[in-house]
Amino acid sequence: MSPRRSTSGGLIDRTRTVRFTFDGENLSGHAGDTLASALLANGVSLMGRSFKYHRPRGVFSAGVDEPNALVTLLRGGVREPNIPATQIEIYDGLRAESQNRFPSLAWDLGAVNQLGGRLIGAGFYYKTFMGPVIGPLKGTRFWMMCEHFIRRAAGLGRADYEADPSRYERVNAFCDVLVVGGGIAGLMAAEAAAKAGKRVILAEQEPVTGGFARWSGETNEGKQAHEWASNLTARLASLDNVRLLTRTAVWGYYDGNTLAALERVHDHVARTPKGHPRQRHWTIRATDVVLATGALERPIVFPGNDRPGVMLAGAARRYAAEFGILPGNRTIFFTNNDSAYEAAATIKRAGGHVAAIVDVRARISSAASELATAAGVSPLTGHAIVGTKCGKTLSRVFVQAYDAASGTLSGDARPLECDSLAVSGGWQPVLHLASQAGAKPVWDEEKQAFLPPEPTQRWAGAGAFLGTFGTVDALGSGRDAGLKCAGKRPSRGKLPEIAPEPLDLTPAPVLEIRGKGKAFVDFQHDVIADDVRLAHREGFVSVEHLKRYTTLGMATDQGKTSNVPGLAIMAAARGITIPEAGTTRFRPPYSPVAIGAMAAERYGDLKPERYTPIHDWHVDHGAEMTPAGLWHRPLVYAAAGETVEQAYIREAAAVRRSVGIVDVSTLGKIAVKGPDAATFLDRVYTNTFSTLKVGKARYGLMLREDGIAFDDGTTWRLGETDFLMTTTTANAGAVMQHLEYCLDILWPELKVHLTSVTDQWAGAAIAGPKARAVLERCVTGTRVDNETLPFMGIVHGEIEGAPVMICRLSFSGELAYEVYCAAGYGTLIWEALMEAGEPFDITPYGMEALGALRIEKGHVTGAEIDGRTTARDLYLDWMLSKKKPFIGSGLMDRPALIDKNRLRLVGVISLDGQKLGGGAHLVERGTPDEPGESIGHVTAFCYSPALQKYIGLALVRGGKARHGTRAYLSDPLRKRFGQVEIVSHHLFDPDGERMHG
Amino acid sequence: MAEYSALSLLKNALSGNRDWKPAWRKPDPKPSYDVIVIGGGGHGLATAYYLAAEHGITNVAVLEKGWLGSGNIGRNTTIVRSNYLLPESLRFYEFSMKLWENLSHELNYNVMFSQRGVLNLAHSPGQADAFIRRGNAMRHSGVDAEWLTPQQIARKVPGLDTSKSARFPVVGGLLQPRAGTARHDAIAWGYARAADRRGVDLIENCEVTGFLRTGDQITGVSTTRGEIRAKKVALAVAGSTSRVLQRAGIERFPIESHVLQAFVSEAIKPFVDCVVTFGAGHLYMSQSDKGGLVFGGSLDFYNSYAQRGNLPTVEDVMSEICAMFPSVARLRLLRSWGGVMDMSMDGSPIITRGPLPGLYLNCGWCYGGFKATPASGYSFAWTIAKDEPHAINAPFTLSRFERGAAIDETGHGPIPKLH
Amino acid sequence: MVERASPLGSDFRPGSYGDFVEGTGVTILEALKGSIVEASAWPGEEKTLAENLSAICRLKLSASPGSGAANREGTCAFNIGPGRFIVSGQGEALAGVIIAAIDESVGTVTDLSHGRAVFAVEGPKVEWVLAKLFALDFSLSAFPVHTGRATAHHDLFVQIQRRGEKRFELYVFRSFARAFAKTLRRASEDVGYAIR
Amino acid sequence: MLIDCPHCGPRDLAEFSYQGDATRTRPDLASTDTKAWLDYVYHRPNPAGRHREFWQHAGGCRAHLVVERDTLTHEIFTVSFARKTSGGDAA
Repeated sequence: MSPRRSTSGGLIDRTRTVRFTFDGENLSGHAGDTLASALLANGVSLMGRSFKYHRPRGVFSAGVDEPNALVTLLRGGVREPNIPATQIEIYDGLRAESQNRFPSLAWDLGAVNQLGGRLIGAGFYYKTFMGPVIGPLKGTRFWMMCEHFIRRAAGLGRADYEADPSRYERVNAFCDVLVVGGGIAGLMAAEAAAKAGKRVILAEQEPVTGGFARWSGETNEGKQAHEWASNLTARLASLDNVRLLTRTAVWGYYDGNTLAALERVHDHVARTPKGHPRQRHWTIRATDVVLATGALERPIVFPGNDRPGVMLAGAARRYAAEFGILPGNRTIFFTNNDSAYEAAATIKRAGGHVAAIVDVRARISSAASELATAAGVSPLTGHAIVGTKCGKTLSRVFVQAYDAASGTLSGDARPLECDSLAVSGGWQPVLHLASQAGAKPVWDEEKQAFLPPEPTQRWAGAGAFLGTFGTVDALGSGRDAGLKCAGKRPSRGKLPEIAPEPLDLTPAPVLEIRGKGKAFVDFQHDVIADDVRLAHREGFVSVEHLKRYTTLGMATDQGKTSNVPGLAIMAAARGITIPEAGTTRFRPPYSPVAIGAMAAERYGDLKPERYTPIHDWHVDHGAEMTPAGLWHRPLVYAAAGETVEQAYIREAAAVRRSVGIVDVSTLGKIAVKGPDAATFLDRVYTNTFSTLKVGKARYGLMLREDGIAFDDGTTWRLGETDFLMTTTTANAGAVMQHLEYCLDILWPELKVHLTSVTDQWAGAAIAGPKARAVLERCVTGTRVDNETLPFMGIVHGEIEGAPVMICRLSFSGELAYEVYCAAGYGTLIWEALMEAGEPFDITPYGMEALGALRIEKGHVTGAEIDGRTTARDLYLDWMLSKKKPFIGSGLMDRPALIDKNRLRLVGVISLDGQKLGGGAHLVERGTPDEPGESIGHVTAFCYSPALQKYIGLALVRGGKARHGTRAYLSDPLRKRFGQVEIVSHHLFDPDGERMHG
Repeated sequence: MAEYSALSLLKNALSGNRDWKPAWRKPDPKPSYDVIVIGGGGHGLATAYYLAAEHGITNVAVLEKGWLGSGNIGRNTTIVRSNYLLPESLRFYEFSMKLWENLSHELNYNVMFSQRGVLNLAHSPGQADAFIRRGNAMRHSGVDAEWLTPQQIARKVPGLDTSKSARFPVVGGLLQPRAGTARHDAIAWGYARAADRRGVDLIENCEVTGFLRTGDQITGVSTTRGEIRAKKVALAVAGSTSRVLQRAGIERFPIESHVLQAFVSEAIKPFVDCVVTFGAGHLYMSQSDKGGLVFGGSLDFYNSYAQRGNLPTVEDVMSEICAMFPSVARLRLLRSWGGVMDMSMDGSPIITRGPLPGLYLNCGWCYGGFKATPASGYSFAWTIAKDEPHAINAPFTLSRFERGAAIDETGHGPIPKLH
Repeated sequence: MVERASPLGSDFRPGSYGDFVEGTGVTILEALKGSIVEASAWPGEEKTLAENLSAICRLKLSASPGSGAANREGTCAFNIGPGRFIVSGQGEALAGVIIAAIDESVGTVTDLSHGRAVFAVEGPKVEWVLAKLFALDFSLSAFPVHTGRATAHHDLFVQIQRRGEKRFELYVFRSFARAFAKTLRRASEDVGYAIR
Repeated sequence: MLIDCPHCGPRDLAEFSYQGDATRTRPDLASTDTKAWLDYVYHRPNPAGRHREFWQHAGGCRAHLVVERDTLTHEIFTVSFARKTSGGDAA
């Protein structure tokens, strides 16, 4: 049916046809196909365009290392760019688009960049685009103009602005042994560990386990290798102590043997079932890890090595054996090692035609010769490919005699006809996770590969990861690694028999053939061998400089194919060995991971919402809610048609006139109990609490160790050894942590217990001249008159049968009480207070009115206690006890902290009847356009219903010394400039008569 | 040596790019110099450049343990800005900004400074007030700043969640239009090349193992490449400050080293045109010219010299960027890396003479060192050359803690991890 | 007695939700506790406190880390920190009884009866669902019946007691109850869940 | 990173809150020696290698711990309660 599909063979399900589109064209494949294999089957060889030169590219690999065939998936109405076609399982209705091309993949305007060639080699942009020194394009303007176009030419796929509709989730897993890689070695390791009773997780990035066994064509114990692997997998799956995860790439190896993995749960089906995640983020804490991550094939760098039709030999073999696809009608192999011979034999067996095997080595093993014979060719040894020719697809290659020892070419280049070329530059173990875990790979000259280092965390290697490339080794090392993790010795038990005998895959040390034309090292980023040499010429010789200067290895494939060849070329240029040239450190992730997957359950749910017990009442009564940390608090209860400003002025005025009620449940509340509680409070507060009488409350101030103000609040003495501390809403957590630190670390001898009771209590503050009258109407079990409940007194009673604790304290400056009850009665009590307040037109008020009332009184909050102000700056020095030391007393008197010219608290009054503005500055002189030097800033402002003016609090240089003077409010950001008077921060009722009345 | 220009590119292209010369020499160390700068990162290289260019001091060596630019200059999120609150910081960073604006010309090296704007999103009225305070402080110091409404922000940054239903709705944003990004490595390479051309010796793979002293006076260093004497020894090794000072016998110092991770997504076509920061958490993000979204968040919050972080921070950062840009959830993280930060006790740097005679110190850059590079080098060179601070670095002393004159932008106090 | 309000809003309604084609993976309910207290021992008094609590509540509680116990009346207790226990029970009077019974010389007791909301989660998939939210090993061998753990889900502190092979009780701060219900329900959707 | 809390057993890093250097000594409560206060509040050894530090198991048992950890490799050597006298009868 399709031009490239062989008539039989492969592990795809030929009975099931799957329809999909690529660039709008309707195509089909079979169940078990990847997008890459299905496209190949349909004769599509052009799958992408490269990053810089926009060169046409075909698929190069068959797996995670794919540099070229990146596509954008269109799914559920959103775009997902840059997905390797080799990693996409096709499903009915799949839609994919090629990218980085305009107007079409076959005909791309960006390909004009190829003409730039040598002009735009590595690092060219550092040397130009600086623009003129003078004139309208001076400075950075010329560059920014160029950048506009460069940015549009760069980038790969296009992303949407539409929200990703997917769901992601996290799973925390624990196991004794995590096996990474479900090839033969991984399966054997998992089995050995599982049999020893260990809890095992096995993670395989492909949809099916087996790895190399899926396309090796070997037999294990007389069975086809892939069958053997799936039988073993089935046995493992049946065990209770084994969890098998396919489509799961372990991408990060973090400290403490914590590994991160991505499971592509529903990417392979058309629709994610409702309630299920698209992808799952696994955090796996394993006692031991088996790294059985296999090896990746390296290319050989030679001119024209990037043409569509050129692919890795192992990939050609896999397409043939696993997907029943032939790389072309005439395939040439080019190699420095024996593995390409197996690939050639596989192609032949699958019905393909092997036109030639070009081998840089002068001599080859007898096993390789036999395979060549099986492939129907006699190998062209001592030769190299020095060029390719390509129309729409590859049409011929050029070969020349080559001496591997000296790296020299001789004789004439002659053409060989072909439509596909399969290349093998040897194999490199996948060491990324070991490197992430903190160890540095070691170069092995004999094997011409980096090998795993000594472990720095608890892992053991197995299979090709170790640099031993054969099924026998994989079986043995896999089993031993599993046993080792189970705390057992290596086994001498018989291993399954393998046929045929594995080859020795040691390559000749040839990774580049130098000739005319662009020879690609990093395909995706278009880094050519000459770029590496240019970097060398310009002194960018360290491997990190090379990477950064040329962008080698920085593409989406992260250098999986380009890393070693790039190093080899640099080492050759410098005349040193590869290990002397260095290796880069691998960093997470091993393969790209959806950002949403790592956000997991927090995608769409960043932070939990925190509600007071009275929340629903607020919402039901028209409150506009505002975030305060994680809390939601009423901003205002605006009546119909009211603005926020009108609403808060009405609310605040009601408090001054009659009575208002505000929800203060969010205040931090900490139970401080124990025989040393009073001593403890004396140390953490600047003022004294040991003298406080039971049944009374006191306002307290805390400093940091450096003498800067930290937090304030009232603390109530409920019993001799029982205090209830309140903190600001914002600092509740920080204060708790600070107190726990003090008790655990500074003063472990103190017998004090702390418990957060913020959520235990609902709180309502009743404020205004009629506040007492309201309480009198609803409180039973206690009197609330001035004698029973004086300022800062506490009483216990009941409202509607529910126990309440009432403290007479005031933030608003009015006669005011805080009524606390158990949270479950919060709404009940609130409603009872509302009812009791009805005759007085009791008014619920929100944060804005609360703010206005405190500004009128000059009470400070987080806007003034901003981490830079001292108690003196806020004129709270009366709270600094001279009789006892406290946290912060040691350093609070440093010279710069007592300087007269510090920013200190004042009040300001608008003289032009206009609003002030939080964050506006104050200047002594200036104009709206020339604002002059700032002498301070407004921390908070409001319209004061009591004073009938716009007023504010400010931190101003010199503070009190400026009382009675005038200044200008300067707010260039909001284009406001106007005169203000600086006054005391006690703007209203400075003597507190209302509060004590 | 050839000037870099479009013409030189063309000329060299015609000759097969075979005539390019090394960007800097690779000299062996001389026995002595007028000034040794320890640390071949951005700040050290800039210091050497300004010593030569501004003060005519060219008998200078920069000693680098690894390769030039191997520290934080090449491990940051490339943001350049001067949107600070406190007058001391504003003066310093705005001076730096002005140097940035002419840096490519000055160095004959395109550092790709792109003044695309930095936008700080505010998510509550209180935060808006704090940002406006800062913006107004900038305007009063002659620095550009604008306040944007949510509607203006939505137009400027498509894809950003500016909806009212967001967990922390955007209430406004502080924009510094002249701020932006630059190519991080280019700063190191540009300064290196320019310093080298003025005669400075840049010596790589040369680790300082100890200090030579006569009494208290520092007279040189011993290194893995031998002893080198100098009249003045200057330290610019942010990330390793405590380690190097320990070799000079200073055991305790107001610095902690912390690891900060940074992240880049796969390259996509232009997606966001300015730098955006998230105020309901800690996240900053921009798009590189190559197309990757470059972003970072908070420290890992523990002392570390490993250029490697852990997973909880990764997850926090990802959850915040998705909250900001819900479409980014679908994009893929390509790479993460870690840098070691010199976290100081008030979040501000130290650029000063001392703490020993003959020694000069430049450290404590926290997250903010990249944008500071030009001014840091400029003022440090000044301090070294004249033995007194330049006006812009005068407040950034070591003794400020003793006096209580911390320069604390965030107000977090002497808890380094919080700055 | 006055009736107390549940912190859970009207969204938390009985019914079956999520993908329950293959049965109900978990059942979620608000476990109504008349009393919840946190009891803390002074250093050296941990055993005495555990013994006292055992006597008062008719439990077999030890002071070892994470230990827990429950009785037939539904009174249960578990250790959440050095010398610290959560004790809960059906009756609203229990808190007062414990507070009165623990001598100051042994430790302190703080009433949290209204300060915590308790979710009971049970069913065949309970370990799977909870593993999505907490970095804890929920396997029976690592987390035996009756034992307790203090842990966190990002910003939420959660204290968990295993009440049966497939049943856990989760104590969260009351103000976060709705947020946690949302998170828990979301995590349960793929296995199907019921609210009772 | 996992920290083996002496009370709770090994728990994920995310449950812990770093509280800094554990080698500093706070001057006596009533000390007026400013130099000693400055040293306590501002100065750190900040070693590259073995580091003694405080962590609070904030998302767990709330106890403060002393952890010895290598700042170059993040390897943890020892974990113990900061407050020696607590830990229940199994500690």
